Amino acid sequence: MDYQMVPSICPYCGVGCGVLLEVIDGKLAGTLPLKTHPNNEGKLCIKGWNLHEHVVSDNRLLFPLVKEEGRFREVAWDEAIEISAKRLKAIIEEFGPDSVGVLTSAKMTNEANYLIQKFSRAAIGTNNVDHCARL
Amino acid sequence: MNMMHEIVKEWLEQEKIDLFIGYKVVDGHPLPCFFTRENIDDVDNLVESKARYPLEKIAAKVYSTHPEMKIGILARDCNQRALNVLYVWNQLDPEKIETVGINCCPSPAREHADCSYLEREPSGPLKTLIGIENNLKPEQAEVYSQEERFKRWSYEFEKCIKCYGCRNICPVCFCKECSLEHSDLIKKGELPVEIPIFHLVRAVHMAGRCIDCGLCEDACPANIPLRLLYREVNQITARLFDYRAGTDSGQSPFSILGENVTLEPMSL
Amino acid sequence: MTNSMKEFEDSGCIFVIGSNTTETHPIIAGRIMTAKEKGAKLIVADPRNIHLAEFADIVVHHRLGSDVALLNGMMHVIVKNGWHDDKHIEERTEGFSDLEEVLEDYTPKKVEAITGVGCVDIERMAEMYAGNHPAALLYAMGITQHTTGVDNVKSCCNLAMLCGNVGVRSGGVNPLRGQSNVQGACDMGGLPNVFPGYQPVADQTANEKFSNAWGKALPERAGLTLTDMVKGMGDGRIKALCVFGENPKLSDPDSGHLDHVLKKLDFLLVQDLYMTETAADADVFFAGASVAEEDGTYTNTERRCMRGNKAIDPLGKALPDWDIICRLSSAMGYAMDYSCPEEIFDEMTSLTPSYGGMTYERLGINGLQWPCPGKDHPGTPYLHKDNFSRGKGKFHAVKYLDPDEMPDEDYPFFLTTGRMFSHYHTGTMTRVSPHLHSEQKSGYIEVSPKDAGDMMLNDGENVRVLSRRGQIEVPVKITSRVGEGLLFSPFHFRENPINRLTNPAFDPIAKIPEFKVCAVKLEKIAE
Amino acid sequence: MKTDKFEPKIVAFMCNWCTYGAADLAGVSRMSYPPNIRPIRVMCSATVSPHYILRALQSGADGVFVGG
Amino acid sequence: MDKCIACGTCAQKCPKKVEDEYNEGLIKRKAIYVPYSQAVPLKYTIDKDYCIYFQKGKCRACEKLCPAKAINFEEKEKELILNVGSLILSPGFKSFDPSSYDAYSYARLSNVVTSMEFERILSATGPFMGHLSRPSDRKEPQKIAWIQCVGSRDLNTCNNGYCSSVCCMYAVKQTVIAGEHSKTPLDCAVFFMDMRTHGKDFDKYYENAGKAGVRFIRSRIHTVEPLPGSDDARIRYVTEDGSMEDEIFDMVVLSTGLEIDASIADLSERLGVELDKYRFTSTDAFHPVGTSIPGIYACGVFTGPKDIPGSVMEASAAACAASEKLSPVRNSNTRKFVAPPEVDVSAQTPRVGVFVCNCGTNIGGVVRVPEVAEYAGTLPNVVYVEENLFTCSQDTQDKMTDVIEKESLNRVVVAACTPRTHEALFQETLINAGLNKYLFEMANIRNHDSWVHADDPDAATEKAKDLVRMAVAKAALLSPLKQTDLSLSHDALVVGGGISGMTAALSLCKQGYHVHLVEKSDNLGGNGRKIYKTYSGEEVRPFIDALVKDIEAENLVTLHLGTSIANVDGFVGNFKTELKSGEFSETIEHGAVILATGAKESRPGEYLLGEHDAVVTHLEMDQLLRETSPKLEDAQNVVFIQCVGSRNDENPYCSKVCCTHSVESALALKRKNPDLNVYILYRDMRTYGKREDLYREAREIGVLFVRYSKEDKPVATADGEKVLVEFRDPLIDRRLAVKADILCLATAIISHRDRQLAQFFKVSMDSDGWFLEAHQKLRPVDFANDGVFLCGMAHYPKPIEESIAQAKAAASRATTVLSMDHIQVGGIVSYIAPELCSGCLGCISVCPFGAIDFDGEKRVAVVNQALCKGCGACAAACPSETPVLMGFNNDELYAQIKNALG
Repeated sequence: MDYQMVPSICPYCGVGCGVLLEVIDGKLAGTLPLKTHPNNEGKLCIKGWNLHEHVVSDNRLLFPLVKEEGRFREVAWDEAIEISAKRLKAIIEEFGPDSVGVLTSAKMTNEANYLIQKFSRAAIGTNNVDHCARL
Repeated sequence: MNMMHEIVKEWLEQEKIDLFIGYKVVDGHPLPCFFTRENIDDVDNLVESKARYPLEKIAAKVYSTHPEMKIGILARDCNQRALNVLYVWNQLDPEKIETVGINCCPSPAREHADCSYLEREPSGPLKTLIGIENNLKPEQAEVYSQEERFKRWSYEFEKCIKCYGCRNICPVCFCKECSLEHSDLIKKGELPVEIPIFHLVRAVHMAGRCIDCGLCEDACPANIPLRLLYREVNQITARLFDYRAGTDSGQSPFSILGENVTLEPMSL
Repeated sequence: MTNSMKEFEDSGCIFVIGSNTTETHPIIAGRIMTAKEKGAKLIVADPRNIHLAEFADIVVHHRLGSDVALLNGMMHVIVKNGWHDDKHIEERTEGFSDLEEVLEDYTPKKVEAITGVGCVDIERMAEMYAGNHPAALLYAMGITQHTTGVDNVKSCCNLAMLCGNVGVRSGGVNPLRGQSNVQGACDMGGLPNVFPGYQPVADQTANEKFSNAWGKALPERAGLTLTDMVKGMGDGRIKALCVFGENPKLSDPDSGHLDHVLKKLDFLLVQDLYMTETAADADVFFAGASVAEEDGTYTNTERRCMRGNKAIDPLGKALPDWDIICRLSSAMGYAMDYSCPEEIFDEMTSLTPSYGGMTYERLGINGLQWPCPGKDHPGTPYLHKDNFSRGKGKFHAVKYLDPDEMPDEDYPFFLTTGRMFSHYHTGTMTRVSPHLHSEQKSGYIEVSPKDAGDMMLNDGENVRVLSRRGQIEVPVKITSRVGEGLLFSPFHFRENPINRLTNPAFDPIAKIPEFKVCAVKLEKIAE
Repeated sequence: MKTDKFEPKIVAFMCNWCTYGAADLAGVSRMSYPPNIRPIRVMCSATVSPHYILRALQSGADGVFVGG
Repeated sequence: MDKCIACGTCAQKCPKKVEDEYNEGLIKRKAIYVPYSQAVPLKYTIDKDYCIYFQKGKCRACEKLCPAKAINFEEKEKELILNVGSLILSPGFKSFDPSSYDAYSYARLSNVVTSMEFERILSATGPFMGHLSRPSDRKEPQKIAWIQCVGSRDLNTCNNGYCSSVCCMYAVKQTVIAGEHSKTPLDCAVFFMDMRTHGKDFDKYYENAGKAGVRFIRSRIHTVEPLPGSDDARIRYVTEDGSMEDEIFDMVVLSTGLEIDASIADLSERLGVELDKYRFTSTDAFHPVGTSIPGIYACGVFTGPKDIPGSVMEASAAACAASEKLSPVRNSNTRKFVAPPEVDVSAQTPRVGVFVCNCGTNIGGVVRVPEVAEYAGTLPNVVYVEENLFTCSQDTQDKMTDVIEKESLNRVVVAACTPRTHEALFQETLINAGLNKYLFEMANIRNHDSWVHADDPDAATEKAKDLVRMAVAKAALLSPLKQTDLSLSHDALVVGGGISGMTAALSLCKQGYHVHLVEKSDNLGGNGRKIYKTYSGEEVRPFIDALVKDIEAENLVTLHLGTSIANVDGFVGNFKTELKSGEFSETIEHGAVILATGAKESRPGEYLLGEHDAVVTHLEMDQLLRETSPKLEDAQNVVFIQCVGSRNDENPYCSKVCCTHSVESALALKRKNPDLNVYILYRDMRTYGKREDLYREAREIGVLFVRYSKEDKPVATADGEKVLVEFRDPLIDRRLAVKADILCLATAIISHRDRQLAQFFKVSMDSDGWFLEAHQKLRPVDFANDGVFLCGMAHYPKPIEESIAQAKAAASRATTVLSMDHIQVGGIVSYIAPELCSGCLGCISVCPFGAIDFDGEKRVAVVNQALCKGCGACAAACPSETPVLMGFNNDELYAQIKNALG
């Protein structure tokens, strides 16, 4: 029997409410408001209260896929990464780095965003990087 | 190491309990935490915590998957009342629970008032004018005329943003399916919630069940005086059935309506 | 946001324009109600009769896209009555006379004609906003998602500066960010023209700094915005697209067009949690991690950078987002070998002055509000306390322009879009969440009782909605939340993809599409 | 119903085994009572949960009668 | 008769008024009439004796106006010849007619009424619609007197020497109800000799009435005089202390006795059935429903005065007695119905057909039916609407079947009369059309609308539309409900090997069922073994010996002596009971169970019982009598004390048999030794029914009866070998003392209070420890829990003949279960989805039928559909409304509520 309350941030709107993720035996079991968090002071909206549900949803896709002849196939990470790198490199080689666009995410962490723009600018070599702040 | 730490350690060591639910401070925030025999030194970090969480609800969650487990729990008066209610409704086995009591309570359900949970800030002027003050006692709310009362409560209900937090945090709400979410009973997908049925349905469910811990009101983003509402329905239950939730332990209010019932009709 | 959320509770006046706060930012709405109960005045300007309007001292329903006119009208009244803050204008701003000149023209009468808001209301709004200091102005996408989005924002700023509400506690101009880390994504340089911390790619010093730090020469020309990328995909300039955690097929305007251009790509890479509409078109799909499965920081609407902690291991074979990018980048020949997010964070802060003073340890649970330039800096609850970042605050003389598309005989209804309280963005996260899904299971279009009556529509009946760009079928919700001639529909629902109809015309500067206004017609579906 | 004065709308939950039958009998006996009641047959008054009463009042009933 | 729709038009138009005998002539009815409003079948009939056409050959108004063309003047009396195997006589009683009783002024004063008339006055369907009024001026009475024993216990003015058994209790009831009906405090005075409230819970009722202010005056009234110049009556009476009182009452109720009509004696004579001197049947105590002719049985008041539960028990017992002989031909004359296959509507959208009935002019005369029908057509999901003159007529049923098929209807709404009478008919039509019968809903636009709002057609029409809308809304949500057949065990379990248990077991065997008879002790017979004789004089022991012999010889009985019940599982039709006998344990399966666990004689520590050899109980006295003990030979004084341990705070009930028992013993003693002095100290002599003859006889041969009160009980002190009994004689107001050689105590009969047995079979006990039957009046041998039945003293103290009757009744009720091919479960029952149940046990506490069990492993509640009666209490009690009452679920109810309000 293992039980943890992990403080984290609600992934929905821009308020950034403090939440406690309830983990029982390694499984995400619930969400509680972090009562002492300055942003929400122990309150949450309906989305925050249910945030664990989107994580444990049966709809989650939990492995990389590659499309072949119009159909997805489950593959290992190495293969997925390799195929993607090869395809991107070929396109960059043929059409130049500005033929690639990158959309980063307003739902991902700062760290991931930082890496994605770094990836675009340094690995691909393009400033074609944007996200859906406007949408 | 204080006495609380000693007791908990002793219980864990003597296998009187398998785990203890209390609080521990993480980055300046007190968080609910489990203390176990394997991490017995961690017990030194056990604190009472000013922030209150529904520990007994967590215990019930544990019980539902690990019914064999013996659970110790840090219990304020409110936790103790909640435990009693959960025993009544078969959500926890009193045989499996040991409590370390903390003597405190701001609820009229108990008299003494040295609780870390203090009275709320006094309400702002507008709330006094058109809403219901959170600190009002039921008798004080009764001075409003029926119409006035309805208007004031409607104002309070109007603010609801339908987070369901009052229910989610409630230590004595355990249903797998909640009437508040029956779309035929209460309209869905709209704000404000359907007034007043949303809050009255919840109030009906709190009758004979609410232990006046105040967690709902703490969690309410709209500052609705829910405690007062539930105190009102609880008073009716006490008057009609002589049943006080959380303090009358051992029997469900349904069992009171047992084989020999003489109900004197009384006006509400 | 220039200010912090908690400060609103002490505002003298809160002016909410273009934000359905109780539904999209409920916790902020709670603060607004607290402020109100403590004595603050509340003004709500929204084309719809939103829930928050029930608590407002003044509610106006201005015509869609007429924000500049409304704000100019208020300012006209303020200036005419001398309610503006002379001292503040004198000491802290420039360009007032240009503004004054433009405002001259926006008499209440004229504004009434444009916005449909009565002269008296305009005057009362002006008086209330100017007379209850400090006044906080809150807005959201209702202000920005217009072809005149930038103008709208400028007008908001004009109003705030005019009354000395910038650089003060409990005042300010406060855009409410719609997604958990929009602020962070912008701060981190997830934009085509800037590096992290809004350091322009075209700025040589900045470019050099990053080139050196990253060990590679970096392009100096600003890249394409998303809106331009769509164009690029259409004309063949963009051959490959990497989409990390977005679902543009549902979130972009005129999504029918996007549908079409995505198919033209040579390579589409999508990283997400679910098989989204966009992911379905992908060549490769990466299974990312959810908020509960990775460590990292998020920056909220009040610029507070906070730590999210990993609660569980990524489910299945999913990987943390940063790990996937490292692997991909390394495979592309640009090695990234971070061992943990903290290492990435430290590199980022070393290159980003406004985050410069932050470390994981300092952030703790409460986080820090940028600017936080030094290790001892406590963070910044509200901006522009003493100075604007550019020195003096600039008034922009902004004139009202019509939205790109106005109703006409063929398409007689205004349509606006937005969110509802239990769903979020394209619904990918909320519609798989049983409690949220059960609250609202399908899309809908709000129709006023009058219009519904005229068209003999019943509540819940499917109706066809058409614009110049496409058509969808969607159930009718008859409600007085919208007035005659106005329709509203949320965009969370793939079965009723309202963005098939919206207008891709965008703001020339911000490149933000005009989601909030387009012209449509309704057709009853024959049985 | 007549418009000139207040006519309450009353929802009546009637137990199939007693009240409903009694109301039938009132008909058989040609008793006369005001037409403001809308009866709903239930199998026992015990099944009339507070929710029914709240729902009736929320839907616009002026009064609720539970017979059983 | 088939055509009559009971619209009542004929009675409205009939010009001939006749005294309404149902209302005791207090009002008039017409010559065409229904005898009373709950009549089954509800059909009008012509009273030939008064009908103008039959008397004068002219009129026939009813025929002209009948909308259903149901009147047939040509109908002739028919003689039917039925071949039957058995005959049961239950001719009922008539209330004694006090007209000839000049002393009570019944014929002279209209405000002197019989109890039967007063019943009608109190009834909501009575002459004054339940308003308490007196006949002379319809004023509300303020002061009412009841006079008991009018036409009972009386050999002077009539020949009714027996006690009518029921009058004390009904008088008490009438005082209470009259009090409730009266707007002002009502002064009720009951003049009685002995208060005979000996039935189950009766004494409590009596005590409560006294506490509520009803005056009970022990006095025999001789005259009721008119008070000149008013409608009031004067009563003179002697109080217990001998003083003469004079009171004026607004109304006097004569508690008239029960008697058998002379015409019944004629019938009996023709059948050859012997009657006793009071015209009741005469048989012995061991055959309470038998008559002198084999194959002819009797029940109800015909066998002796009795109340409703007694009559109901006897009725079942008579049925049982008849079935014992006829069981070989059970089910030989029945027909089986084969239904067409049921259409699966689960995937279909609702297609509702609405049939709006005019019911002749019953509905159509008030409600504008065409308007309602048109309105129905506009409602959602309605695809077909039809207006009928009589929706219930057979041709409409045939047509409805066609329409359902042609229009592919999958839900049917009939707007007509009441589902309580017609739902089954229409459901049958649905079955014939291949639809599940639960896809049907009725709108009651007649009984609840046109008939009660006849003066406001507009409002009635609006209400009809609302009712139709509500029904359609519910109908659209209806889903087919399944009923499944469960096989069952045809064996029975009888618990208790006393007279009741053995009787019940043998009855079941005679009907072909295998019985497990479980007796705790090592031999059969129970209390009966200790009883000497029945009140009618039969010796009990030979009877028991014969019973035991029959049981032992019966192949169909498996006897389990020295056995107790260790556990019970299952439910009606499928019980699994674990029997334990010493170390040995076995589990038997049975379909029904009869609890006949009896009761016991108490031994309270009063009056030197157990301390002095001269003090004995009833059963000990029986032993002395049977053994003709020398103790009796030498005795000079024998004292009986009644109500020892009964009718007190501990046991507030009457033990019922003791008064008769003491009188019997006294008579036996007196007959043996006429010189013996026998004293019976009593509180009320409760020698009910024909037992009154014994009481009279005892008095005649010199048994001394002295009344004592609860507050002033006799005192017994040891006096050597004798016991000195001191008591007060109220008539002479003196304390007396008797040196008794034998003091016999009528000790209370008390319950075994077997809570575990009650829990095993999910039945309840009342506060006195008696098992609580399903309904005290109408279901005296059933329990709320199906398949479990009750008889004998486990129910309440009772004499042997009543125990035998109840045992046979229980056997009869048990055969209703055992004789089924299968039990049908399902339909309107509750269902609990396990995934939604939180296991809070709330539903289990509120279920009155014990139909919900807790699955400890899954921690959820489970409904046993075989036990569920569909009350829906669980659905309302559950905090998450997880139990769904099928056919009346929340969605359906909410839809009705919503549509009730437009």
